[in-house]
Amino acid sequence: MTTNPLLIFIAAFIVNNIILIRYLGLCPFFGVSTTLTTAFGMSTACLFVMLIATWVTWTIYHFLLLPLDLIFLRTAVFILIIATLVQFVEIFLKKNFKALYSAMGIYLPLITTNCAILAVTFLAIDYRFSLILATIFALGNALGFGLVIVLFSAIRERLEFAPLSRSFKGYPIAFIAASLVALAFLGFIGLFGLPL
Amino acid sequence: MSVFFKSIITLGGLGLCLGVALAFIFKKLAVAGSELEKQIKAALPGSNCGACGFPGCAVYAEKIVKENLPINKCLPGGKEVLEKLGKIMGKDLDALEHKIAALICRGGKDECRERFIYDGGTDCRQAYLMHGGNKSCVFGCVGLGHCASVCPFGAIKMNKNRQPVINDKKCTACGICVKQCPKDVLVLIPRTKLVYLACVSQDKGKAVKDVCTVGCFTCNICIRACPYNALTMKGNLPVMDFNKCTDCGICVHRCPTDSYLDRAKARPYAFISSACTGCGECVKVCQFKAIEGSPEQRHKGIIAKCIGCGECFNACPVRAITMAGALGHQTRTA
Amino acid sequence: MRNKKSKRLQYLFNGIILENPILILMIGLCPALATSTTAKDAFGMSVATSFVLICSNIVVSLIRKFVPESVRIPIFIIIISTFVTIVDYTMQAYVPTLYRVLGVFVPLIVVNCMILGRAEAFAYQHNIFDSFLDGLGKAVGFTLVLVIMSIIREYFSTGEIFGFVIGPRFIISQPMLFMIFPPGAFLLIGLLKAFINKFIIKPEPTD
Amino acid sequence: MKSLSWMAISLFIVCLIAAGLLSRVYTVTKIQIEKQKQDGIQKQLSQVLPEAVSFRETIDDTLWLGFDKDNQQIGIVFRTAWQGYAGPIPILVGLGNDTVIRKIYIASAAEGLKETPGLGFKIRETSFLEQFYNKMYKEIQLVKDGGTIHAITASTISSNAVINGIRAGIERFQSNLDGDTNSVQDLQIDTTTGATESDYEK
Repeated sequence: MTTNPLLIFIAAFIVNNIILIRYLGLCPFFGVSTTLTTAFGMSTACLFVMLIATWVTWTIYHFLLLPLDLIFLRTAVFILIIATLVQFVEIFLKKNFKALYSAMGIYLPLITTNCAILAVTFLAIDYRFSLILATIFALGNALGFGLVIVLFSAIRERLEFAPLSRSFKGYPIAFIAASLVALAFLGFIGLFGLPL
Repeated sequence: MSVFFKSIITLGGLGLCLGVALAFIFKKLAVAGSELEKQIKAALPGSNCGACGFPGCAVYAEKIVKENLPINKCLPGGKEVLEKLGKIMGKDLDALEHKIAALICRGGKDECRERFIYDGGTDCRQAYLMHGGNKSCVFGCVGLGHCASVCPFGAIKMNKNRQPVINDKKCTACGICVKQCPKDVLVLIPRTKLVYLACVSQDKGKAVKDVCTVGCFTCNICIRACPYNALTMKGNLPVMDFNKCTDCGICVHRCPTDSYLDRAKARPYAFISSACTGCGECVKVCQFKAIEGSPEQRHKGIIAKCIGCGECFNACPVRAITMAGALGHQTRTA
Repeated sequence: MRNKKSKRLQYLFNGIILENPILILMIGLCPALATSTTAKDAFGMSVATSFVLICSNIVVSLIRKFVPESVRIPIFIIIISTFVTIVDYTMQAYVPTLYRVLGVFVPLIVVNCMILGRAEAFAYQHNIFDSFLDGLGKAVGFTLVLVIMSIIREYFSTGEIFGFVIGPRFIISQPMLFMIFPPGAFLLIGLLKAFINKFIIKPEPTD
Repeated sequence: MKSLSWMAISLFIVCLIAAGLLSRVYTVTKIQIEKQKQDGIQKQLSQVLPEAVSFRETIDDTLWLGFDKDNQQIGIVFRTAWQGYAGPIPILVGLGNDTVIRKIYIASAAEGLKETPGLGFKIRETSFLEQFYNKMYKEIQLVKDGGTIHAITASTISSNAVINGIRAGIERFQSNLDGDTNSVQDLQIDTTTGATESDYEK
């Protein structure tokens, strides 16, 4: 992967968008994106957790697992950290930032099973990024996640009124709309020479 | 073997310190009575419908614990949830009047013609944007089924006449349809209330008559007919005082345009027993001439005409009349 | 005893159609779309996921009495990630080609919402045999949908199914690349969901 | 207090069991993975340079020297890559001492080939690869550039990538051939167009 931070950001943000191109984070994507406010709440929560998760897992991997040659523990350790991290963040927010918690608190338990977070931590390790590059990569992915979810929730709100046959209402039309949005995002391949 | 020990120490160590940290966090930040809150949350139906006015059962449970709110705000839960909460909170059960959603407009496709042909989005809120819908009665129900689509319990179905039909069993009075209806033609009435006025048109009598065959055009017959004077005219619509009204059903039958609706499944009829002394009190009281008989002779009720309003039952000095042949009415003595 | 037995069978069979994880419960979508480009990989992925799902269901229901309620999610996650790592490394050792194709999606089985979902929603309350049946049912349902999707997608994109050339001439010379890329996957699962809605009308869940 | 300490202990116990189990699995599968990786490479090398019996790796994972029975170096195998349509195309080339390509092998999708699926994979079909077998450096060119290679219709980018990859590889690693390397030295390589006026014809 390129090491130019701007290219990494754009690759993570648009070209290899984590939802539409890498198929990750679909469960929350279809679950939460019914209204704009929930979508926005979810994406801020994801941004928050993704950044912290990347920092913690990166340091643990490079200073604990790698020297001890315990790479096989990677999956277990990372997901354990993310799960407890989410509970910490939830309780921490509930205690200190009540307003923020009421806006985004209910999405935090959802995040533990969000494939996007764990995937970002894994990819940051697989691409052998330094900590700064890993942060930029996580930021790009989180914003990409947020962009697509917010953009898509606007579409879905409009879909509420579309005259549809009963069997297409709800998820089917959401999937087909997602397919069109994904088609649009495919156009970004090769932007600045970034591969798929 | 060293890999074995190394992995034990790392993962084990991590698990331990995370566990301790979690335990510490839980202890320090344990919300008082979180146990109680969890119990309440388990008792609530969990459908997060918002009828209690809070964005979800969890929040309502929290409010009950923290701000000691009354426990009967959960309408869909109905009695069982109320009892469960009562048990948990050990409070007395001041049951809130259980309500049900009701449509107060009878102007369907056949009764109320359309002002213009509307071919837009199939949602009442969209139709409402076009001059309040294509019904010639501006106040009436547009009939595009938004309430049906929004009802979380599937209690509302649209009938052929493009009017919502509310299923008593499924409706939990969560009030979402009432809030969502752009024309405000759905209201919550107490579940035990059988008779209600089904018209919201504030137009003058003549204007209502032009547009709708079942609209109330303020003829005042019902107000005069009501023996309990529970109806008073306000603006162009009679307003029913639910405390005075005994659901006798007289207004339903006396109303020339059937603007009133009767939710009773069946109505009884008056049966005059042999104890009748023929005093004729009941004949004076009966507004539907459903009792006949010569004075001092045993009178006889005409089942076809009798609407089961129970006025004769109340008026009879010798208690010779019994209301027969219907479900709940006998219990509703005056 | 009779309804107990039928209830058990119910756990098994409704996992396949009535409560199919992907099409009805809408969980476990990420691997379904990602790895269903070719039938071989899809089958490999679903076998791996099924193994993890069934084992974690069994173990979770095994220890459900000792797990304190407040810390149950981390414990479930450890159990699931253990099984995933086992699958991960056995695949790397014995089926390297399939492993390289599935790539990052093998470790991602651990966050497959279906497994944690079933563990928490079902295995945590039911005994071992029921959990096993439920896991089996959901696994078969998951595999079924994955294989169907991958057959369709592979057929249109390369004219082959499981590697055997079946497609008529025009498919091979002008393959439908749309099906390989993400838009095709989304479209296909949308159509499948509509098909399910049409024929297996499941009343909308109340909440 | 008991429930809280039990919370931490239960997590600790589960982690212990998981760690123990995983380390056992890891040690068992590690040997197998290593063996797998090794004979995977051996298989590819012998596939590309059939005459060689044994190989010696000189540059990590990019250059191997091939030896026959009596340990004479008879050729080299090198790995080169070129930017294709959707990503780098890794190619393994077997080159005899006489700078004639024996065979080439392109990594399949399983080995991470990121070409456009369907069209891009055509470069792996033997019909295309055969054009490169037993060819000299000079001949590795598109027909229109004076070589003998016909590009695949509708995937010119990938075909070009393969050709450029092989040419770059040969230019870089030919010094490792031990045969009469002097005849190779006086190749005047015009790097811009890649065309060369080698005096090979004599």
